Amino acid sequence: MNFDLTEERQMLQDSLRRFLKDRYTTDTRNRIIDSDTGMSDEIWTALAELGVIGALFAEEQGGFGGAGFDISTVFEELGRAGVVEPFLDTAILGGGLIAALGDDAQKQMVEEVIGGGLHLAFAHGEPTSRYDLSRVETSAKSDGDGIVLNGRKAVVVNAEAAGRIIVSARESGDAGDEAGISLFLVPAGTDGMTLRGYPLMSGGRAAEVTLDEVRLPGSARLGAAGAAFPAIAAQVAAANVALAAEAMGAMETAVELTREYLMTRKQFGRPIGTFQALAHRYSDLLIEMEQARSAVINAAGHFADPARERDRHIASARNLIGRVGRLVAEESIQMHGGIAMTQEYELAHIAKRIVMTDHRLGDTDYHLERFIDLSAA
Amino acid sequence: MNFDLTEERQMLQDSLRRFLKDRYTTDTRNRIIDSDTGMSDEIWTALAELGVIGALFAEEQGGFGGAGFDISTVFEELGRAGVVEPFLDTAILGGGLIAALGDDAQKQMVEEVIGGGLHLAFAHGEPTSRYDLSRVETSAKSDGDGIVLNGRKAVVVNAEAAGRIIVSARESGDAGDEAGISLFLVPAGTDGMTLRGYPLMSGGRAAEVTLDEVRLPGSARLGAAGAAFPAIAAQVAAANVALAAEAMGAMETAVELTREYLMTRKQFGRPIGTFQALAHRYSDLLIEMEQARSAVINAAGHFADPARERDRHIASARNLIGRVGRLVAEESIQMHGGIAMTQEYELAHIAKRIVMTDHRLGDTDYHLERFIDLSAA
Amino acid sequence: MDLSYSPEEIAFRDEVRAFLDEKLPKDLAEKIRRGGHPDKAEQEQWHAILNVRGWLAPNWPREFGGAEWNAVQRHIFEEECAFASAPRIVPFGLSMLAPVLMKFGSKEQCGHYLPRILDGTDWWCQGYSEPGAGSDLASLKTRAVREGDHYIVNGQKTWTTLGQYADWIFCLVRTDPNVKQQEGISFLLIDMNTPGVEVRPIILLDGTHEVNEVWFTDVKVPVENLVGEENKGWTYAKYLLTHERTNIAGVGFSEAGLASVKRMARAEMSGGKPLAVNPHFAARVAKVEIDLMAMATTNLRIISKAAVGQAPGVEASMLKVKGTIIRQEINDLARRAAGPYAMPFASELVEGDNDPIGPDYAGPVAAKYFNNRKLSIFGGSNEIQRGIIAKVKMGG
Amino acid sequence: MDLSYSPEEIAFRDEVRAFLDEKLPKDLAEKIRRGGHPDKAEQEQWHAILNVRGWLAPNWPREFGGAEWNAVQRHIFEEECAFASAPRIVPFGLSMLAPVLMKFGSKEQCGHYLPRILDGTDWWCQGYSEPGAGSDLASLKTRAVREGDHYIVNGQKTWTTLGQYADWIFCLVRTDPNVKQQEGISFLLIDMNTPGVEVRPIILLDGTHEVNEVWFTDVKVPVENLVGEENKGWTYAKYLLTHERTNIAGVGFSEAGLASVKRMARAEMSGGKPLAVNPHFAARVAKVEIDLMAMATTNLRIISKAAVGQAPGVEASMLKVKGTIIRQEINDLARRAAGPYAMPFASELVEGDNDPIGPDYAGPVAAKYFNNRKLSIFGGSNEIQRGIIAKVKMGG
Repeated sequence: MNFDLTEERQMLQDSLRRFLKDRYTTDTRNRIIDSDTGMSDEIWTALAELGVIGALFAEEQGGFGGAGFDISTVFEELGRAGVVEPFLDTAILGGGLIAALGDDAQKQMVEEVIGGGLHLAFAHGEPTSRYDLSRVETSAKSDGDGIVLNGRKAVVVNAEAAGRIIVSARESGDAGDEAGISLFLVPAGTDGMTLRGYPLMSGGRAAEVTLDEVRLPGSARLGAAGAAFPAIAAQVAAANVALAAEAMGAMETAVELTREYLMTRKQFGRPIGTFQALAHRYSDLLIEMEQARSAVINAAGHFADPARERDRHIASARNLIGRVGRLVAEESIQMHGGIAMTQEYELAHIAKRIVMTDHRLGDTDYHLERFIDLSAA
Repeated sequence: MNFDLTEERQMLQDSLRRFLKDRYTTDTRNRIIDSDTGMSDEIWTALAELGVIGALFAEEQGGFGGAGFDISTVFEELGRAGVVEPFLDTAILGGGLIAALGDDAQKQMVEEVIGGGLHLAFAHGEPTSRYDLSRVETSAKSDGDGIVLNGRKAVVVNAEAAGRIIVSARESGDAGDEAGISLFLVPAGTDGMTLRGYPLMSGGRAAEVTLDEVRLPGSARLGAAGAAFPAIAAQVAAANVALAAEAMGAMETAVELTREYLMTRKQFGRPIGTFQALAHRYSDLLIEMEQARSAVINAAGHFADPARERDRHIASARNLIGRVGRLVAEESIQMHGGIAMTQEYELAHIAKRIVMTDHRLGDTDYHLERFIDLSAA
Repeated sequence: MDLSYSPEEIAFRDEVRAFLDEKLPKDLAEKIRRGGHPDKAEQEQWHAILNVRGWLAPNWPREFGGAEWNAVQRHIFEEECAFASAPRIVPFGLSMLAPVLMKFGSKEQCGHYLPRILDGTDWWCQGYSEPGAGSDLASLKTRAVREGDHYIVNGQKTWTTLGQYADWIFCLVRTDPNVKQQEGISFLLIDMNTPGVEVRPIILLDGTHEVNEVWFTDVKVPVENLVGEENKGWTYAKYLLTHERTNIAGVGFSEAGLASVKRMARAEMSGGKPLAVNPHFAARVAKVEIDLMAMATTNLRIISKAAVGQAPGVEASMLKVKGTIIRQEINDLARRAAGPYAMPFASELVEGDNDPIGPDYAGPVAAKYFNNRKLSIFGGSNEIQRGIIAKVKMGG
Repeated sequence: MDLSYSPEEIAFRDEVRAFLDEKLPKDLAEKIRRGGHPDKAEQEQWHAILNVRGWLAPNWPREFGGAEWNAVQRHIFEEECAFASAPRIVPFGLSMLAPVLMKFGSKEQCGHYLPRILDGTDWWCQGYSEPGAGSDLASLKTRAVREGDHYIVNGQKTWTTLGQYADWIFCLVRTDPNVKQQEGISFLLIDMNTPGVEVRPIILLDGTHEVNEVWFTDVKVPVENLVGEENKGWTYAKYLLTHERTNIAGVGFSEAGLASVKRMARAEMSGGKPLAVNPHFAARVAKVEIDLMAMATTNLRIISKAAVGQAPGVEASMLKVKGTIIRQEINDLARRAAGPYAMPFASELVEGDNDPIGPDYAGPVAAKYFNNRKLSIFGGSNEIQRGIIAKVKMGG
């Protein structure tokens, strides 16, 4: 039993924390959010150089990490600073799927991703699929040597910036079947694919993606026909470790901002943190933060387990992080009062990052149901 | 719209509250609980004379009340004093079922009940029926002019004292069917009926009732064969109004004891109620008490509505009372500290009354499910 | 006990319904229903419609042009307006300043300002809060120094709702710094067009501009703009806080919000079935509905006391706390119900005429969830309310 | 990071399991599993079995006959004992008095008392709390006045757990009433057979007799029974409170309790299906299981620090609060799961050999629910713990 980070991860954590503290200030970040692209190429490049993306891939994939604790270490720091750049989408989901399923030619792209030169997006969710990973109605039909895609993809994060969009589509079976789903690499600007982009509540951008008779060569398929689901589930598991860690990092910031506020802000002549009701509620936040930290450790530590055990720990972590996250976000705002309601205050963004995590890859209740299902004997 | 009690009910409430305050002290009540019968005949008779039982029956039944607000008024006061005498079982359930279904001869017993001279019990639940009202496996088979009962009844409150036990048994259909259930009046001491009595956690007594070839005349049946369910549902609805009101009354006592304790008990040199954390939690109890009071008013006020609407409001009230009751019981104990853990302190009994209400005629989750089902379009 | 409305009350409700059905502009109601905010012109249009009917000032006496409704009637009106997705009435002139003027203002002040509030000539905002004061309202620092027949005002107010639209602001200002906090405060009416008044927007975390900072730099205010006596302003402010808290529980908003959550849950599919029948979601909805059913009755209990003249005291604080908890819980349910489509930041889309992204109900839910965190902070935070409740109820 | 036990730790766990399997009396384990309380003889029997193996005093140094386990080993032992339904080790002599004697007692005191604790000659109880003191421990009033080579003790202690079995009591007494509260307190060992010592039972709300009042009337205590220096008792008491809180989180108890809830839920039928698949009940179970999985890891994190010598500080307070919340929630789930059969008051049946009423698991659940409300009250209430956490963590 050992709960210390390895030396390498500790160094990565330290350098990442230092870089973001210096360079990713509230002002900078808010300007990035307001920009047309919703992200900063400069930050992206600098973080890629720091090894943030490489840490998310295993050595055999061209990186130097890829384990659960690599993912959690990186995303905790991204969360702490409220980073809006789409590392989840380009690296964990996009790059991860290519690394898992791609042929040698396709895997070249992973190198580009690690170097910071290529953005990806994973177009999987559909307007009525909600959080159900197997509900794919977008169709892929063979047409001679090629493939024709038709369908709609919902809230595809980072779609506008992506050089390639990885589109899931059904080659056989019914909506809801795990079998029959394939992935296709669709280059940006391909005829028939239209994007309607928009900003997101907690920063960054997404798009509604419409696929209308999109013609692709057979070489656009990632892996074997109809067999993509296990890889999707595995990368979504990785993404859920990342989301849990990211939310936990953001929660650390929320609690720390609250601590500072409680100690400096005075009302009725004394720091408001000395009022017992607030002090006790602050203590509850700290207690729950330890729970959140342990939940992330469990998810990361069981990431290499067999799928069922892996997913049970991940569902557990996302449910706990969802519950504690809501508590931390709401209590932090409440204990701050009005100041936390203003866009320019750091907590406003951090609280949005925490709460809106609940809308990616399953909310608190979804993960509770997953946990119940996966726990059943 | 009018939220005042009628003059008659106000008088009943006042006299009942005064009587119980004077005569039903903690010591008296704890001696009653420790007694062999688990109740006081003297108190029973005195309360009957005060009109407590008559208030639970309509005029055409020989009483002078019977409306939802009569039930809630009486049981709120019984709850406030932590009364353990079985008014619910003898009057609401037992007497109510006879009044609803009995023929003229059987209805004579209602008069006896109102006068305080007859105890009844309702033997309905079975070892595996939990809170399901229609799950009756006890069988009633015709045998010539008579009827033979076989089965087991679980946690039959007041069975030992009852002159008649009203036993539900199935004449047709499967366990779980509403149709096919009949009620039978079984005199105490009938051959084949054995009782294993025991005290209850929150005072009073119950028994496991075994029916082994119990032979009854056909005249022992209450109402038409196999058609008792609607009357059972109606009296259970009345009992649920009573339970909600009783728990609410007990909660009032818990909160009032807590108030007194917070104001008199000193720690670190000042009344503990002046510590802000406790003050705020006490405020939350008061807020939830208003919710509880309103929930009881809603249940009582909709008692005469059509069954579905009646039951929806009742399920709503029992769910809310269950949630708030647990909060009030646990917080009251916690804010008192050790003293509340001792049997001789009033709150100990009151807290048990509140919490154990959750085990009669459906717990908090059962009533939530009922509410969801009854709310579905 | 009788939980139903009287025949007269039912008739009144029907009258309100018919009026809303006929007079509330359909496109405006649709905008509100979809979570949009009325702009200034829309707000003034709705005020004017109500004023024509004599219903703009429900709590004013008839002599000033009010409806003089009792508490039950006001409640019915508010509930029906919420259900019909009418814009809220902007309360600053009508429900906040006006009662203070009627009680403490001069005859001239009443005669001048009240009609202009009713007919929409003057849009008022409130200058109470200051940076650094928070719940400790009486620690305010904005100074008004008498010089001849003027006060010279310097200082800063904050959280001034819709101050960007306002013509006038009523302010608490410090006129005597040498006495106890509460004793040196006066109640002053200030024309926003006076030189030295500056309004700076505060953008809230959901991107909306509804509150402002208002800065005063050597602002000259005629002494006749003082309400009541100098240094008695705290009394007037407290009167306002305790006597004019209408619709504290927000029952109508919660009921409308819950109905909307249920509609969403019937439309959203989860695991091949409507979200409405998912037991975990259904349990969340049922619990808040049960809480709301109880609170609605608590509200009516207090209102029916108020209707016969018993002023709600600490009950108002209880309703504030529970009411905001329930509203915020409903906002949270709406956010959950929308699923991934809660993610788009759609405020400009809701305001404009663009097609919504995803189902039309999803656009505003996240913004509303974040925006309504204010409910438990502004207007006397829930912590302040809990303190009041404990203090009053513990007696001692 | 590595969440699994080392090979050595796994070997140790297997050794503990084998021992429990062989040596823990089956009927005693069954009694504990069914919610019963061991009587004095049973408790002493189990202590003796452990002592033979050298495992009765996990945290004592070997020189005194202890096992000298590190924090991880202690945790493994406690967890396995909980799963095997072993009686708890009575901590008063072994984990509370002994460390104080070793640190502050004289050589003679160690030589005399420690072997008698191990071999069961002396059963110790604790005399800290007093009526009226509650969480304000230092306000104690029991007086000890020096007269020659004796102290004369007068006063009253309360909440003395298992005092009815005890031969000796270690007490905090006031030896100097004229200094600040904490400074006039001494730590005294008192023979319960001394004239003037009276034990009065306190019956708890679930009908159990586990705590007592202990009254002292002119009790003569030899001065050599003073531990350490006069008036330094508060220091020793604090040492005890901060250094000897083992098994604070109660992870093993919670895990065993949750497993029991799940067994009940598979056996209980609700609406024709096992309660275990009822979505509302399943959600309650899942939430507490998720909380427990996280807390178990928090516990191991703190233990693994303690194993390398970092004393847990405020983390112990956090574990106390969360640990009791989780245990009480599990007690509540057990109560719910039992349905109507939670109602019988069955304590005498559990203790004796009578057939249970209803399923055998149902008998003790309500009593346990009520009894374990104490978890968040005794041993430093959760309110006290929250205060400690805030004070330490807010720094400043």
